[in-house]
Amino acid sequence: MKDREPVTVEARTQELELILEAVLFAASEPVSVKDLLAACSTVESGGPEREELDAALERLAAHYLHRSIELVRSVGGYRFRVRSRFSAQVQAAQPERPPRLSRALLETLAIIAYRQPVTRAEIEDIRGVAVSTQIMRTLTEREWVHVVGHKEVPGRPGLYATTRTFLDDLGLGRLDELPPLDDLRELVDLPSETADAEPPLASRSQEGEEEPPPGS
Amino acid sequence: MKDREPVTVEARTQELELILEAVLFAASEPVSVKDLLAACSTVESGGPEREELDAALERLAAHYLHRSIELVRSVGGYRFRVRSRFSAQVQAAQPERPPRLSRALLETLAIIAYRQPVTRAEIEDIRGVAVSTQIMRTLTEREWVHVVGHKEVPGRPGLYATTRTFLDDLGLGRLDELPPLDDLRELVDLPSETADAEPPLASRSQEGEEEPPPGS
Amino acid sequence: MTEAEVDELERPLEADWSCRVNGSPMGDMPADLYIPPDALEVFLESFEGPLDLLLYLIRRQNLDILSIPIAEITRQYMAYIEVMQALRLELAGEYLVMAALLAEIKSRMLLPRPAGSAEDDEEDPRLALIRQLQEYERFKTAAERIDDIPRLERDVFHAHAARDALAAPPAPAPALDDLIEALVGVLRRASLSAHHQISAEALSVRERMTRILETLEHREFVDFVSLLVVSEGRPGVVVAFLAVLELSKGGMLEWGQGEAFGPIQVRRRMAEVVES
Repeated sequence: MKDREPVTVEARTQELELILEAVLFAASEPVSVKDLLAACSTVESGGPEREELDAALERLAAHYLHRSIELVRSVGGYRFRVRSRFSAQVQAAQPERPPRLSRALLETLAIIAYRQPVTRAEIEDIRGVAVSTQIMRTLTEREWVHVVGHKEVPGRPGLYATTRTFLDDLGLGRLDELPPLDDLRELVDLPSETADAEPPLASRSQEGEEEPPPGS
Repeated sequence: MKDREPVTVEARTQELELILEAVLFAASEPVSVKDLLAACSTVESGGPEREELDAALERLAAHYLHRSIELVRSVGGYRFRVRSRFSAQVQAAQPERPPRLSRALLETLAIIAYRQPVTRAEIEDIRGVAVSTQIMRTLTEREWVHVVGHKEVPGRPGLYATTRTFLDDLGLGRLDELPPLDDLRELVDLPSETADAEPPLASRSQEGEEEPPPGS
Repeated sequence: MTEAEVDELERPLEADWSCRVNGSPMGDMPADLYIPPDALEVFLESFEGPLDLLLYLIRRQNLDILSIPIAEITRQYMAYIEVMQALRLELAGEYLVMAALLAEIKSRMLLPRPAGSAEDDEEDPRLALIRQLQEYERFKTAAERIDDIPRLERDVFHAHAARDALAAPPAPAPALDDLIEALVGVLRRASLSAHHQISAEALSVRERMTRILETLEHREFVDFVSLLVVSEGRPGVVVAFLAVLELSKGGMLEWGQGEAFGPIQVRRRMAEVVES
C-alpha cells in the first residue's frame, strides 16, 4: 500500500467509480476487465490494480442498489441492465413491440442450437419442410447463427452453428445452459402424463396448442 | 392536489423516478414525453400528469448531477448521455475507429501545401467549390496549417500556409520533398487527354487572380 | 398474414375445436373437421409442414401409431390435403410426398409377410416415420422453450447512455499518397484550366514565401539582403529572390529606403486602416 492522504484516496476511488460508470454506460457490449483497466489507467495518480478495480466496481454496484438498473457480470465482462421488475414499463414506453419470432424460425434455431454444426439439408430432414432462405438470413443478420465450416460432401454445404451473441441475447453463459432436449417421447400417452414430463420452464400457456382435449 | 399521505407521495415520486430511469436507460433513442407517460401509467396510484412527470424528471436529473452521465432533453425527447469529460476514458476502454479525413479536406490541404501562402478564395477557385469553415477550422486545430499574413486586397483575407507539424506528421523534412507538381501533372495528363476536349469543369476558376510565375 | 398473427389466431381457434360453428361441412371433409371454413384456412396455414400436421393428427387421436391402423391416419391426412386444395391453399410438395409415404406404408402393411428369415431384415415400415415424428417433436418443444427464455430487447434490457457528447478520436495524419491523390483529383477536375491555375512553380519558392511572411510578422522593416540567405548558396539566394518578387507582385510587401544609396528595406504591407 502506498501512503496516500485519506482525502486523496477518497477522491481517487470516487474518480475510478465515475470512470467505470461512464465506460459501462457508453458501451453497447459487456466491457472486459482489461478494457476497464485501460480506461482507469488515465487517472492522474496512476492506473489501479485488479484489486482496486474490483473494489470500485463493488462501490459502483452498491450505488445502484436501490435504483432501476443493476451492474451485472457476464461472460464477456460487466454491463448495466434494467432490473427485471421494470421490464413491463420499458415495454410500455416502446411505441412498437419487437415482432414475435415465427415458429419456423424458432424450430430452425432450435435444431441449429442442439445439433450444431448442422447443414441446411439436415435441418430440412428434421423439420420435413424446406427451410426458407429468408429464415437463414434473419438468423444470420441477428448474429444468432453463422457458418463455421463446410461439410465435405458434394456441394460442400455450409455447417451452421449458434454464436456467442445468441447465448448473450438469451442471457446464457454456455450452450449447455439451454434446457435439455427431451428424450424421444413415445407416441402414445395421456395428456396428463405429457404435461408432467415437461420441465417447468416450458409451462407457458402456449403449450396448450399441442394437445387438444381428448374428448373431441 | 389530491390528498395523499406524505409518505405515499414520496413513495410514488420515487417509483416514478425509477420507472423513468429504467425507460431512459433501456432506450437507444430519445424518449418522447408521450412514451414516458405511457410507461408511468402502470404505476399503482394512477399515471401522472405532465406536471408530475416533469418534477420526476427533474429529480432524476438531480440524482445524476455528480455522476458521469447526465439527463438531457433533445428534439425527440429525453435521454441519458455520457458527460464529455469522460471522452478519453471511454476511448481508452473501447477505441473507436477514427474518422477518415474527407476528400474535401485532403484537397484543401494539398492546395495549401503546393500554393502557399494562399487565400481561401484562391483555394476555392482551384477546387471550383466553396471551402467550408469547418474544414479550415479542422486544419487549423490539427496545427497542419496556419495564417501567416493577410493579403492586401479588400477584406484582407488570411494567407494560409502549412506548418512544421504538417511536415512532421507527413514524415517530411522540407516542403520541397513533396513530389513536384510537374510529375503530378503527367499523372493527370496521361489519362485525361481525351477529357481535354470537354469543357473545363472548374469554369469559375478562370477568373484566376494569379498569373503564371515569371520563370515558367 | 404474418406468422405472429397466425399464432394469435391459433389459440382461440383450438378452443373451438369441437364446436360446430356455421357448420356447413365441406365436400369430403372428415366428420370430425368441425371448423368454420374461414378459420380452417388460418388453422391449416399454421402448420409448419407435413410432420407437424401428422403429429397433430396422431396426438389428437391420442393413439399409438403402432397400434392404430395406418389406414385411418392416411385417410385423415388425405382429407386435410383435399380441404387445402379446395381452399386453393398453396400446397407445398412436402405434404404430397408425405401422403405418398403414408399410402406406401399402408400398402406394405397389407402385403402378407413371408414367415421366418425375412422378418428380421424388413423393418416395420412405420418405424422410420415414427422416429422422424419423434425427432421433430423434440425440436418443436425445444423451439417453444427457447422462445420462453427471457430474451434481450424483448424481456431484458441493457442500460446504456448516448455517446454523442463524447469527443471522437482525431483523424490520423494523411499519408503522402492520399494527399497526392487528392491533388491529382483537383487537377483532373480543373482539366485544361488547371494548367494556368496551378503553375509549376518550385515548391521551394512557395515555401520561402511562407517563411518570409513568418519572418516579417512584426511588421518592421528588415534589410532586403537579409532575406537572401547566402549560406544556402546560389540556388538558395535565387529561391529567396523569386519568393520576394512573388510576394511583392501579390501586394504583400512594402519597400523602403531610409536614405539614398542606403540598404533597401522591406516589410509586410498592411492596410492603412489597420494602422494608427
